[in-house]
Amino acid sequence: MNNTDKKRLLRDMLFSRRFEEHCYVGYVERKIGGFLHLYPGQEACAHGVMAAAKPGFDYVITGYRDHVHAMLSGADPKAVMAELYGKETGTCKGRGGSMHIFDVEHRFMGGYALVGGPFPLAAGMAKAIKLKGGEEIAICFLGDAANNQGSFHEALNMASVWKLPVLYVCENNLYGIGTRIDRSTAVLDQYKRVAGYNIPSEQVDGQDIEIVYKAAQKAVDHVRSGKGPYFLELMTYRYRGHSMSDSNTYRSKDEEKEWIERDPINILRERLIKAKVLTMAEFKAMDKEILDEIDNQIVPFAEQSPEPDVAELEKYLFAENDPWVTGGAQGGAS
Amino acid sequence: MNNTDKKRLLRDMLFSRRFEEHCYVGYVERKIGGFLHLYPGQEACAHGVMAAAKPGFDYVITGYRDHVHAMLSGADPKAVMAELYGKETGTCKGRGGSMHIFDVEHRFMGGYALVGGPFPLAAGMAKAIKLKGGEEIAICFLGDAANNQGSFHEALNMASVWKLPVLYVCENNLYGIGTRIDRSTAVLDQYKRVAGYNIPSEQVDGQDIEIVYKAAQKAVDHVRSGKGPYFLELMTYRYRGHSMSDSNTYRSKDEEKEWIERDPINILRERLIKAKVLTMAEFKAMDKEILDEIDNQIVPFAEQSPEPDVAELEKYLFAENDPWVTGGAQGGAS
Amino acid sequence: MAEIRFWEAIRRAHDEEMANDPLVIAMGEDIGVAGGTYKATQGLYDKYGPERIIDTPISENGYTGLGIGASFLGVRPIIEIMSVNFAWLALDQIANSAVKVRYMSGGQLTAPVVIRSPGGTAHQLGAQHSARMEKVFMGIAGLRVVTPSNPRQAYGMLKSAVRCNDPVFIYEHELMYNMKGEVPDAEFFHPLVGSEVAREGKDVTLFGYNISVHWCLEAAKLLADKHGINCEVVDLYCLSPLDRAGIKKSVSKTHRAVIVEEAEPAVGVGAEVMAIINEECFFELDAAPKRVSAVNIPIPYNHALEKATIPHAKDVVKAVRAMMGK
Amino acid sequence: MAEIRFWEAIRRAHDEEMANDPLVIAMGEDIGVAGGTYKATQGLYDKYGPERIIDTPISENGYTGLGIGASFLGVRPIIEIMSVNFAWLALDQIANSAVKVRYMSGGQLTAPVVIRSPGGTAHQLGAQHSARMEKVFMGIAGLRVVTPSNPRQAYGMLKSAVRCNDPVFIYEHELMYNMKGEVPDAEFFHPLVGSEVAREGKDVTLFGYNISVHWCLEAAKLLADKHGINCEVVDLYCLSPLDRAGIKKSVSKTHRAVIVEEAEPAVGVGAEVMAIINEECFFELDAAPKRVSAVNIPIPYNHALEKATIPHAKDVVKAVRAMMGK
Ligand SMILES: Cc1ncc(C[n+]2csc(CCOP(=O)(O)OP(=O)(O)O)c2C)c(N)n1
Ligand SMILES: Cc1ncc(C[n+]2csc(CCOP(=O)(O)OP(=O)(O)O)c2C)c(N)n1
Ligand SMILES: [Mg+2]
Ligand SMILES: [Mg+2]
Repeated sequence: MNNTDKKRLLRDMLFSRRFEEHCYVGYVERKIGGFLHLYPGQEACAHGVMAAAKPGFDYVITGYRDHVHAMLSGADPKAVMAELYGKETGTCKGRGGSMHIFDVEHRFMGGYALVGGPFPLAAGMAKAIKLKGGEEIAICFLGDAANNQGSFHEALNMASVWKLPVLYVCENNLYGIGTRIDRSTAVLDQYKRVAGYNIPSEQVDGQDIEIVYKAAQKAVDHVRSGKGPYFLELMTYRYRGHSMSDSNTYRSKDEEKEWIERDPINILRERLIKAKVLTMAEFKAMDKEILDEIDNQIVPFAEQSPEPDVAELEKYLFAENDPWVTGGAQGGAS
Repeated sequence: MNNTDKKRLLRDMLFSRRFEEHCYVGYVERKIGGFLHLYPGQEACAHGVMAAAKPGFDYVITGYRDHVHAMLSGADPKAVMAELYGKETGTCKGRGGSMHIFDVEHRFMGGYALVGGPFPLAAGMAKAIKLKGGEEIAICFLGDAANNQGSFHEALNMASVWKLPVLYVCENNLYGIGTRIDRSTAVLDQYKRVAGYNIPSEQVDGQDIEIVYKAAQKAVDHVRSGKGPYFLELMTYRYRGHSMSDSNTYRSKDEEKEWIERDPINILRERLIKAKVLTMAEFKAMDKEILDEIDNQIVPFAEQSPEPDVAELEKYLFAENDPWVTGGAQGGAS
Repeated sequence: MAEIRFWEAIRRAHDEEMANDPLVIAMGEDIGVAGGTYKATQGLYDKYGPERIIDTPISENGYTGLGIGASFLGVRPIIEIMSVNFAWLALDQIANSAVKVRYMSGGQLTAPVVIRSPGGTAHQLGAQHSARMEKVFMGIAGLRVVTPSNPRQAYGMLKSAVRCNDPVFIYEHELMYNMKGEVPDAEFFHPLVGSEVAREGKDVTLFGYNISVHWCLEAAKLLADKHGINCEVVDLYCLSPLDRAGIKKSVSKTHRAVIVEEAEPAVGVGAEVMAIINEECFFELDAAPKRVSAVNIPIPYNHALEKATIPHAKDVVKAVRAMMGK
Repeated sequence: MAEIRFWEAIRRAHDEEMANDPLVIAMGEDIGVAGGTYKATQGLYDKYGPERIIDTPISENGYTGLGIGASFLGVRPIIEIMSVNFAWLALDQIANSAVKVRYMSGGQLTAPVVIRSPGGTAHQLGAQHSARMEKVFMGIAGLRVVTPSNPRQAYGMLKSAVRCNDPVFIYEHELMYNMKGEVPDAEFFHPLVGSEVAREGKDVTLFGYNISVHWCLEAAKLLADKHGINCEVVDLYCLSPLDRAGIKKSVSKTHRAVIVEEAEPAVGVGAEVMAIINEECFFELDAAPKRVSAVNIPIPYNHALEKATIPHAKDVVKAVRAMMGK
């Protein structure tokens, strides 16, 4: 990574931070509904991994905390925001909502709300890649607590037996909602759990994007070169409650403070300032530009976009005019 | 174990072998229906472990290959055979069948036909033991292929987090029906997989009952002393097809021969003969006695027992006359 | 008699039953330290400790199975599945273990577990968090399925369910936890079978359960006030086994039936109640029974679409007016 | 036109579709080296190799989810669940992923998977191996559910299901794999919607599906021969969406309906067909519709008990005679 790359990464992380902060506001203003899970604190994880991958080429899948992952794959922030506002211009035409952003054109294969659901789906995408003979890989981002789901075990075993090109990224933020990892999980280091599947793995600091990037490069290379799955654990922290409905009373202020001191944006910014690649003034200008874009383009787009048409309520249940439903071209002769 | 013990174990294993061989005959004669999974070849596993446990005191649970485990817990062979014949005198009054032997009085908590189902049930029994403050342990016998089920992962993690008194015994016979372990499982040594749950484990030869017994003693001690779960892997082999409907074409004759050479009954018999604790004539007498019992007591009991009464078809769906269904003693006042 | 909220009623039942019997435990995700997503166990972790108020890992089939196994030895677990959508993962242990052990053991073993879970369409929770799964549970032979429509039922049914020797599934509604209602101060146990006439009437019977009872009551009021139609509302608080006698009695009186369900119509409560009416009192009917159900799609996120998917009192009014020709 | 067995018909459909499209794959426990429990993929492992005929670990939810994920990228997996009883474990991925992605992605993503599985009561397989789960699948919005009653349907439906862009569940019967029937030599595709009149009649309609079609036909013959009652038999080979028009048409002709199902009655096919009749042609009815269903218990092992639990042609005869007063 050269300095231009680093500056871009910094700007991108800041964008994600500000985007999510606006979501918070939109939710409080009741323009966004449902469950809303925000990403501040964890930016270096998705940004670092996606910098090492090929966004829009590689297939990405994740859970409900998905806005940033979608945008990093190539989803238009305006369409993501419009989705949160439930609009017809949203990524999913207002049908999905925060937990279900999809942008299949950019190979962002969705946010899923059942914890653990994406583990086998990702392995399946990797199976398809292998069958078709492509260079793509599948990347699955999930949390630490998701690893206690049976689907983790089943999917990782299959991925390993069949040597599927899938990278599992565990964003270990130490909590599953209000339950701290040591209260739910026998082995705290998640990268050690995959020994049971014969999958190579590594654990690194998830707050320092350069470290994440380097580890992710190794991981992506491994998977893309046909050596099978890889498991990358990133140690991180979410600043807000699990979702907007979480009172966040189960963590100590000290713990929160300790992590905020290792803020991924600050770490990179300070490093770039120290290296004289960036000035504080430049950073502030960057921030202003981002806020401008959000306030004057992204949010107005979402606000002003039309609502879906209730007449189209049943439109996406089944494929339209699928000839095979009625027995194919010849109409079910027999 | 003194020599008397060893002779008893030999006799017991031989009894199980002969019992299962009769089941084969009963099935071919269409007196036994359903799916029938036989145990020959694996006797040292259940016999060795149960010799180290407290049958009738410890809670035992397993899969569909359950006749021998039930009898080792204390179930009357006549009642087991009657169950296979579908009779009212069967362990489950003819309602269960081969895959579902239960003898709750002797704390044999059932055979279950969904692969992996007993993993969490066993942990739950251990939770109950812990809550009630008993000295019992829960023992769960399952196969190697069952370990790929998500329930394995979920149950072992919980058992470890909550330090539950449960012993998992994996009877690794190298196959799940017709699929050899290396075609379904990323890590062949099952005892290594439990590292992901921080559970102590060991793998030993499952054909030599003295080895099994020693390993099981260590395992049982660990669990009974309150140190939490333990995982014991026993390397073994089933001689017949998976069930009576299995053609058994997926294994080589060489492989079968190799294992039959290490027959658990022969190993112990030869050792006892060599040590002059037993003569071949004594062994033959033992066998005759067993066959006599099966042919002249057990099978006739099953054959001559009455069928269940069709009028009692719905009897065991719900608890009878449960006052709480109608709102308790006071009849749902409010 | 105090007015308390739905969640407080459930919490009180937990508390009383746990105080009464040391083998009553509660388990589920975030029910302990965090107090429960809908506060059903608030404060009980401090009172009863981690051995009895158990925060589980995210392992729905696993912890449900664990609770069932514990119940084999006489423990009485109250298992919370945080949202019924996650119960899809736990169905194996419910349908294959809990409800079958009594029968297949010839009556030797029983699984006296209670499984509670909220479902329904709430505030734009989207396709994967808006399941209405009552029909799935009703189809499982050996499972008792009840669903409270008010705090009194919620309290009394949970208490009976804990003591009952059969597995019981209690279907709650995400939107109802803050609803207030009177609950007697004295301990009581609500039946796990039967139905309740929530409003007397003579022209047509509206069958509801859980949240749809409230839509029925609202519709009944409108129909009485504006259209001179006098509806009886029957609260089917027990979904399995359904109260055949209660259904027959009301339809034999009103000769007309509308069943109101939050779920999609296929193989649901509406269909089953219609089948029971056909079997029990077909010739009492003066009109074809109707069901008012959700549109047959996954629940959309957008608020207007979500609203259009689920029935409301006005849809009940429309159905009744069409039936009565008014 | 050759007479072949049910399993051979399924095998032929697999073979043709796999030959036609390299992205068609099959997966399931023991379907490869061992050739499939019911031989549906016999010989195909050697022909198409391990990348396309995939022996899976015992991980039902996992491999079903894996198949669904593969289908996102255009692969067309035919997933065999060895016995429908094990499908309880896979419902999460079916109900939460496969059927919802199209809707919640606003039409961007689709999961064209086929899931096949045998269910029903066979030869004393006991409580955990005798599930009849059609009702569970029918309740899942977005899932097409079909169920062949003969080799011709089994062949043609699997072929259409593979090519159809929606997820399709095919419910087969453990007892029917050896049944023989005519299948055209030329390739054909059977509709995944509709119903079929398996026997014309005028006095009463017997609705069956899968194995119960055969009970209906047997009963119809007995009723015609011995009691002078002329039954129409309608084969509901598509369980979701049910053929409302076909149901209406037949009942409007015969004015009487008996629905025959192997499952317990609650929230099942019988209830749903009755509801449709009530909604579509209530005033055409000359008698209360009836359902002939299983006893509401887990299936007992003992042969006589098992037999007493499941309906037979004689039960259909009894129901029809009672209805006709003959
Ligand atoms: C199957 C299932 N069970 C439970 C939940 C409720 N739930 C949503 S997120 C969550 C915690 C997940 O924690 P983790 O995997 O660590 O991800 P994080 O939210 O920390 O990013 C839980 C329990 C769910 N959505 N799905
Ligand atoms: C959930 C489930 N999936 C699949 C099956 C079918 N099945 C029965 S036994 C078996 C193999 C199990 O192998 P293993 O656990 O090694 O035990 P073994 O039979 O070798 O003793 C399979 C796939 C089942 N009964 N339950
Ligand atoms: Mg987390
Ligand atoms: Mg095995």
